[in-house]
Amino acid sequence: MLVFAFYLFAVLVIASGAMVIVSKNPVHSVLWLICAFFNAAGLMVLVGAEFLAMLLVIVYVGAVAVLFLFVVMMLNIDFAEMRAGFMKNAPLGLAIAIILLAELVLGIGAYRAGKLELGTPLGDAAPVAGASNTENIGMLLYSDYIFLFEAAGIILLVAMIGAIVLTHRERRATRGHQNIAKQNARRPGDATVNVKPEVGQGVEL
Amino acid sequence: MSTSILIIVFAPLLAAIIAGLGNRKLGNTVAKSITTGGLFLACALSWPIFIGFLTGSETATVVPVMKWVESGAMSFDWALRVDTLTAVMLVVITTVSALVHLYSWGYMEEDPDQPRFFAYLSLFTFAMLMLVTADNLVQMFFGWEGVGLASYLLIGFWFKKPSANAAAIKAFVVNRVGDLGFMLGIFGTFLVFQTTSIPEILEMAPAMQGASTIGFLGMQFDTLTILCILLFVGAMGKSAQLGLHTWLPDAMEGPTPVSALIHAATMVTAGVFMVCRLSPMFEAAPAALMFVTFIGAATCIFAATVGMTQWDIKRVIAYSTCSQLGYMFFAAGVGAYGPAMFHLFTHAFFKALLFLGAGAVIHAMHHEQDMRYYGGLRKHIPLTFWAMMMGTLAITGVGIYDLHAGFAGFWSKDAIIEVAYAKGTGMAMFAFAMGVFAALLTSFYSWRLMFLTFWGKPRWIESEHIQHSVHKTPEEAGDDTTGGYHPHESPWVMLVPLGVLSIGAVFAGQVFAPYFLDSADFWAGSIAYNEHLMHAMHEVPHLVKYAAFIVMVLGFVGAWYAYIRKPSLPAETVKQLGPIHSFVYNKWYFDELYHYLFVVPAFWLGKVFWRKGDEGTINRFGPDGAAWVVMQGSAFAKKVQSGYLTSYALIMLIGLVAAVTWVLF
Amino acid sequence: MGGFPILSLMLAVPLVGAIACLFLDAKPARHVALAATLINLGLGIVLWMNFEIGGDQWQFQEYHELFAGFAYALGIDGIALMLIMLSVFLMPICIGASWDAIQKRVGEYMAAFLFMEVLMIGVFAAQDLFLFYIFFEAGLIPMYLIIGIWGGDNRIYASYKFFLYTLLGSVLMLIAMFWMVNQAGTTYIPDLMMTDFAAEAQTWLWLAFFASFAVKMPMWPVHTWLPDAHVQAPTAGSVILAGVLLKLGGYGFIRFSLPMFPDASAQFVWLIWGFSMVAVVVTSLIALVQHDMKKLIAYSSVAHMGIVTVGLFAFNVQGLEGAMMIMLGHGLVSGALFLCVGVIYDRLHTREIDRYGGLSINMPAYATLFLLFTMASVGLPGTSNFVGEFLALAGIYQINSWVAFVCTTGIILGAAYMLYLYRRVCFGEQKNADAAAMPDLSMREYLLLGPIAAAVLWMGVYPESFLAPMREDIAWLDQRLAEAEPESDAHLTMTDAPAQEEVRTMTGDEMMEASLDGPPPAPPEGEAQ
Amino acid sequence: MIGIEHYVVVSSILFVMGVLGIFLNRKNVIVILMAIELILLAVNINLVAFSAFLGDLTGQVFAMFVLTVAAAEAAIGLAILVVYFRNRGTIAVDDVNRMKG
Amino acid sequence: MDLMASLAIITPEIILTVTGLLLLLAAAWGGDRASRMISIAAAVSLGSAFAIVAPRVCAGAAGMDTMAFGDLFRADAFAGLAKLMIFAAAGATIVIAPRFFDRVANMRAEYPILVVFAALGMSIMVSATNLMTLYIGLELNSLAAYVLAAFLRDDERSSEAGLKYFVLGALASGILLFGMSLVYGFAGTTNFIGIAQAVKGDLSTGMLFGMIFMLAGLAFKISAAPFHMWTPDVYEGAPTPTTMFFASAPKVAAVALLARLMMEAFGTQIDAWRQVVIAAALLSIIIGALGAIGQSNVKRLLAFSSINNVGFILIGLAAATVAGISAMLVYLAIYVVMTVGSFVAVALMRDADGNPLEGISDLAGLSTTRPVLAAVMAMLMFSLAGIPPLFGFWGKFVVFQAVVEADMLALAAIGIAASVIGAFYYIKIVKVMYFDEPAGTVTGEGDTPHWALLGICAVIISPLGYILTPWLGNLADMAAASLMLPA
Repeated sequence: MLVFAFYLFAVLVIASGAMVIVSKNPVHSVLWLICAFFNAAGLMVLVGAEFLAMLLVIVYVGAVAVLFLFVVMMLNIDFAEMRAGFMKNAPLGLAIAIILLAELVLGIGAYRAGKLELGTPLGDAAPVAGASNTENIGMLLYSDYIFLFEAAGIILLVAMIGAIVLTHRERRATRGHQNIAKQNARRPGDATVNVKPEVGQGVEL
Repeated sequence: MSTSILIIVFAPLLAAIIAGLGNRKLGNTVAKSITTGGLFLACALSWPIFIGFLTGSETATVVPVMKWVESGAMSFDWALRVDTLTAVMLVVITTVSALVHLYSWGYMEEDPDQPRFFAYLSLFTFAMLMLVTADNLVQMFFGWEGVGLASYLLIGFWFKKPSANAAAIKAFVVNRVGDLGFMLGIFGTFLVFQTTSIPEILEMAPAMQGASTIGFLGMQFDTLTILCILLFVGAMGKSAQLGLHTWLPDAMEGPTPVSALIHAATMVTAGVFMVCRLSPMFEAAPAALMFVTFIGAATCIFAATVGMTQWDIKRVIAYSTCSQLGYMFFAAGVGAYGPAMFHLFTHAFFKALLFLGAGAVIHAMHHEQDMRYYGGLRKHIPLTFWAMMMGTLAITGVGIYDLHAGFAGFWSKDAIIEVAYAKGTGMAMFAFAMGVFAALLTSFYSWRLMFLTFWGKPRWIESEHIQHSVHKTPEEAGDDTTGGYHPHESPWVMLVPLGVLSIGAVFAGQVFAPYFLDSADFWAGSIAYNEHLMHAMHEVPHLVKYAAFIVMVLGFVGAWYAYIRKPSLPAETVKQLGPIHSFVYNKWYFDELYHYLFVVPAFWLGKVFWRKGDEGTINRFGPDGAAWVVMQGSAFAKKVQSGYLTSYALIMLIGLVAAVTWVLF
Repeated sequence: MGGFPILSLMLAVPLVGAIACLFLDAKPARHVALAATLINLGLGIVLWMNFEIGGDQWQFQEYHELFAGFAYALGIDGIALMLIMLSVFLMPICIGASWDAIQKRVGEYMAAFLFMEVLMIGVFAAQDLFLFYIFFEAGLIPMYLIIGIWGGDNRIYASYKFFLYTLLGSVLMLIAMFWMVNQAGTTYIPDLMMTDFAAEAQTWLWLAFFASFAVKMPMWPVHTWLPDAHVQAPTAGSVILAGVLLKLGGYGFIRFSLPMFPDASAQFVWLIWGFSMVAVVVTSLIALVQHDMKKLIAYSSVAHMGIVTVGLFAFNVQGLEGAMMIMLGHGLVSGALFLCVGVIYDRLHTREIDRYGGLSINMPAYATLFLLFTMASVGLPGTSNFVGEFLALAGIYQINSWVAFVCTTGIILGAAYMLYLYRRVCFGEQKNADAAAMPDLSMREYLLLGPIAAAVLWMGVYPESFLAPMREDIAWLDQRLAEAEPESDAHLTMTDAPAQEEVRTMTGDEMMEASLDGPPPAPPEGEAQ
Repeated sequence: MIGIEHYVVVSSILFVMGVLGIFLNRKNVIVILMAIELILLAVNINLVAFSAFLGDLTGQVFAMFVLTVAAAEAAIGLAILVVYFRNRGTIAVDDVNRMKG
Repeated sequence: MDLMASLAIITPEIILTVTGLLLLLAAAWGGDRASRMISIAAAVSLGSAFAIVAPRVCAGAAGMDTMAFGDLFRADAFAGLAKLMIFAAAGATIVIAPRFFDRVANMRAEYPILVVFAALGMSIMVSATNLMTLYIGLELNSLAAYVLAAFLRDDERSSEAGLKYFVLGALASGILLFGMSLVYGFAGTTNFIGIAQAVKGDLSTGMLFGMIFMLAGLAFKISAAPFHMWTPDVYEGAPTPTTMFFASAPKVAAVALLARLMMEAFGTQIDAWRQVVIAAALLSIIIGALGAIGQSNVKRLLAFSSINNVGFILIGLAAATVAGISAMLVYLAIYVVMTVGSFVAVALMRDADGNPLEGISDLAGLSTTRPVLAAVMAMLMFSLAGIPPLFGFWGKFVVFQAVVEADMLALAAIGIAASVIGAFYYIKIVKVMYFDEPAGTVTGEGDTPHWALLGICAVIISPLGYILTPWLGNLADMAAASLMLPA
């Protein structure tokens, strides 16, 4: 079952990933990206990292992917004009990428199941038995890695500043000239007139 | 003596410096007076020294002047050495030089650059004196080059004439070829003897005879032989011996007094002097002596043949000089240094006389030098004629052996011919044969010169030089082949030197023969005096003794027949001999040979090395090539920097994959 | 001199002058520059006067430890003294030569020259390896600017070539220096000169130094920057380039390559000889066909430097002293020749030989001096170059007659191209009306050429003044090289049992030679006189 | 049994695909940004898998930081893209080459 | 672990953070009008951070006392020296920024704040002893840098620069991260010292991959070839103060980080990475030199120059000795001064209206129109080319000395020979300024801060700079010694 689930998620994440980069329509790409994230989250659940899996879904799907979608829409690109196809030296690129992949897979030795020798952790960050994954991460994050946690906050701040600095524009001329005072000062009597029209004669304005 | 020798040597230098630096500011008369005065002073001081050696009251002396160079074992100083050999040269140099200075007052009268001319003459004299007083080989080389410089300057004195400039450079460069040998000889001598001091070398040399070999240019030679040959190459250059003679005839571009002084009496004999100076060393190198003999004899005959065909009066005398130098060398080659020096001595007088006489003729003929336009000058310039006659009699060696009477050349030349015969080796006999034959030719060309110049009908009208001054074309003149021109006898300043030299030409042999030829005491060890050979010289058969006389008469008769009796003969002969004549007339094509062998290839090679070598290869593949490669690289780098994100990413990936691959394997 | 830091003073005077010049107008700048160089000349004379011949090897030493193995170490021996004298002698002449010729950016020009002087003196006086390198390399900047700013039409190409060529040469040397310092544990040149490096290491160290010095020298085939640089440089730039900068290569050989790597020097002797022989013959031939006066003289410099290198690598006293004398003599003579070119260039603004002719008529004094320098360049005895060439060639002859023979042909070719030049410039008809109207030397030009002429003759007639200070140092060097000396090709042998007189004429090496090839010679004792 | 090798292979493939997405693309810069997200996803899979198989939570903490930064990066990236679009009116990859050489 | 002790150690970072946040508030309130005050405050905060770090560097801080937050952060002398350079360069950026933005757009208050945060990120980077810290620091710096590059949002070139920088930077950090994930997996820890323990003995292939990927990712940051491709475009497009910042501070940070990573974490596997570093170094030198030759834009040329210089820095790293690291730091310090000087000089290139100029041809004949500027520029160029007696020579000197001491003669010879190609374009600038006819376009005046900065740089790179060498050498030695090298 676990094996099946792994292969399912693995194949789906890879397929979705492939679709992200080959889709002609960026909107489709975003959607495939979301699909890839979901499946990756599934893979994480399989190894017992529920917190990360959920985080992935929430942050990526809920925020990042939507942001992408938003921008794609906002930029209002004429998709018909988008040039399809690959760059000129695609074969070279493809070959290089395949070599890299082969080297990664063969070189690391990942093709030999069970032969990979991982390092030995110091043990100070080992999950506490009995506590949930989320709990464990929380313990670690707010004690040992508090410094990094705070620094990550600064990163988000900087990203915020950056996004605002770059895209925010002061409106020099606001569209509607709303005058609150004028609105407030307006009385029903100024705007409405009660008339009693005679039957059959209509109204004279 | 030490004071007088210092004055003798340095008075000309001082005069040269004053006249040269003062130049036009000093004025002609002052410059001329200083230089001429200096020379007469030197001359006056030289004769007592010479006479002192004649009488035996003087002995060899070395006067140190100043330190020059000391470098490790190599050390040589400025010093003046006076011995018999030097004393002989001193009188020759100072006397001829003083007379030439005097003569030049008249000859150069109209030249605007007289101070310069006199300064050069004095400078030359100084250098020549340094040469003959040298106590070491390097100082000799100093003088050697110094006279070369002066010769260069004087040949090119009329520097506006392209031919003079060319001749000057030729003289210098050809001499430098000889100097190459001389320098290598000095280096080799130093290598072997660890000294450049002449007396020390001469002291050590005899013991080395045949006992040592040395490597040179990858081959092994007998030490003294190779050293002597190298040194002799220097002598060949300076003394215009066959192979390196080509500069001497061209040197006649210089003013005639220069030719008399430098290219007849003094500088060109420096080679002979050097061989004599180093005679103990040469004596220890028999193979080298054979070489000297051969070159001397070959030059002797070669120059004489060419001399027979030339039309330029100075060139005839120049080839004659060349030929006479050949005599001196083969004399030295057979071991007869006394006769060689004696011929040098007498030759200085009569050849200077001939040159100065020729100068007087040229002066009279408005700088026409071609004998074909002379003729009949005997009556117009009688004093010059008589002086020339004395010179001719001297050079042709007129004299009767049994009467013990004759002109200067008779004594010295006959001695050389005899001594060659007396030596008796194969090479000496060759030299003897050549010497006799050359004597015939000498007589012929000398009389040819006399007849063409002083006898016959005047042929002046055809000379461009003279036409120019009479403004008459040959047609207008008709029978008056003089062109209406009246040659004038030269002024007394020119005639006095002629007179003095005539005296020398007549009597020098007669007076000094006993000393030069037969007196070992006179030489006092300054040359290798071979008593045995000198004795044998007097014992040669009578026929040998008269051989020179006989051929002289034959030559005279031949010249008389061809140029007086039947003037059409030469042209016919020339026609018959066609190729041979043009071969000889064109100086055996030496100039052409050298031109195409050295000059043309040198310029061609220079161009090739420059355009094809430096620019075409070194620059092209070196700096410019590197620059090109860098520029190509730069262009490539620009191209790679395409601005496309995707290609940047691709290159990063390629870098990553390359790094991984490299580390993996 | 006690402990007076005269060398530092000699560095400081032009440095101060240079900085002052940067801020001055043309006229005061000229005067300041002249004053600074003259003061330095005076200091140089004081230096020479106080140099104790036969005293310590290193004199006027100053030593201040700086940092990181760097020391401000100055000190000179006789060799350095002579080259410093050459520099300080030529500098006022350079300033004088630029007096009227340079009209733009005079202050900077003078400053550049004064900087050059600082650096040149520094190179010769430095006793710390890296201090030497800094001075050696820094000379690039002012010279680059001198050629590039005040040079001729094609100055940019020439300045680039000069800069990059020489830079490439010297950076390799730097690597070698690091290794040496690492190995020997000192940067002090006198100590390094006595360090025996391993034979294999010497090989590449020597090559690295060679790369630098060969370019500076310049040796064939890395000489092609020189003609361009000379042609384009202003007159004074050429003077200093030919006069002193080329000597840095020779100085490098004599100070570094030879004493520090004697074995490698012997090993590469054929490389040097080969290049030198080619240089002498080929560049002389090239000089023969030049149309540009400066180019001709530049090529002649290459040929002369070829003789310097064979002299240096002759491994004997004569060769070394000869090489030094040529360097000094050539410094004066080629400098003077460039000045001579400058004199007429200032008047006619062309260096084409064909545009001149017959200058002896209207410029007799010029022609006379030009002749003197021509003859000195040709190596006429009695002039400076003769002494050097004679000794150098005599030196090389003792080692190899082929090399001596080929290099001696240089005296023929040298005569040919120099006289050919002289003939075309000073002799012949006056072809060009402008050239014919040129006035003779001015007083300023007399003052420039006169002292050089005097020095050339002095050096030729009484070279002892110059040889004496160097004698001990060269003897020391000769001693140092003795073991590495390559075998002579003279093979002087005695075929018969030699008499004692002959044996004593042989040098030590020949003795060995003789003892190997022939019967044993009698002992030489008691025979030397 | 599913081992760490499987995860590494999956993440490697995803990584290479992400890289490919960057340079095999001339359509649209946004897709490039998405490809970068794929790379980060691959990294996260790696980190989490290693963390699980090592029995060490550091990897998961690391993955969390990566996630955070990825979000920030996406924000900045899209902001720059918007700015660029405003200036040029296009986000085609091939048009991004005003500066080159 | 004592939190207070840790906080004390990171005081400089705290100062920067707090100022950054406060200034952000100030910016929100004051808007762009407050930018001048904010600039000054940012510079002051960088100055005070500098002042706090300086004594630690001088004292040669090393060892366990410098550790903060367990194994995450270390404020040793090595980090300190790098921080000094970073803060100085960031300060210089803030000093010259207002004048630049005055001409092309409004000076915006966020600019100095972003610079401060970028400096904070770099400060964290150089102190990182853990992969996570490394990553966080790097990204903090990078994200700020992307924004700084695209800061001229109405300028096509600036936004293109930002875009390129961002995309390639993200790719690089992806590669880096992937490497880190592998390293983590095969070491079992993200701590440098732990990694060093794990890689003792044989290096597993996975670890090797991780190492190379990390190397590649960091090579991007220091723009070492072949990961340099972004550099010219970004340097050209980014606003000049930003370019100056990019050319100086992040290089220092990334180089320091790389050195620490390679020496502390992979110090036992020198042979495995040295080849790659050497290749990158030589490639950088050559590509930097070749690329620079054909340029007509000064900023682009300086970009290639920075690539070229990185090559020399990496040569110091390739020596992989304490002396090599020390030499590298010395080179970096001198390089920062030269770079800042060069860009200040570029910033001073303005036409009569005060608009910035960037073309090399605009420099023609500068020596006659603006002699002082030309002279300083010429000095900078000769110094960059490494010609003595200018101070730039010293940098090359120590680096090559170290390499030769490490017995890597071939590398030294090739490297130094390639430096000659580099000299070609430096002297080209001198040529344009001194030999060409004046173009007369550069006429505008600079302001006092520019001239002051330029003056300081000029004095340092002049031969007077050698006075600093004992001091600088000593600091660098102590800094290099403070690295915890695996036994």
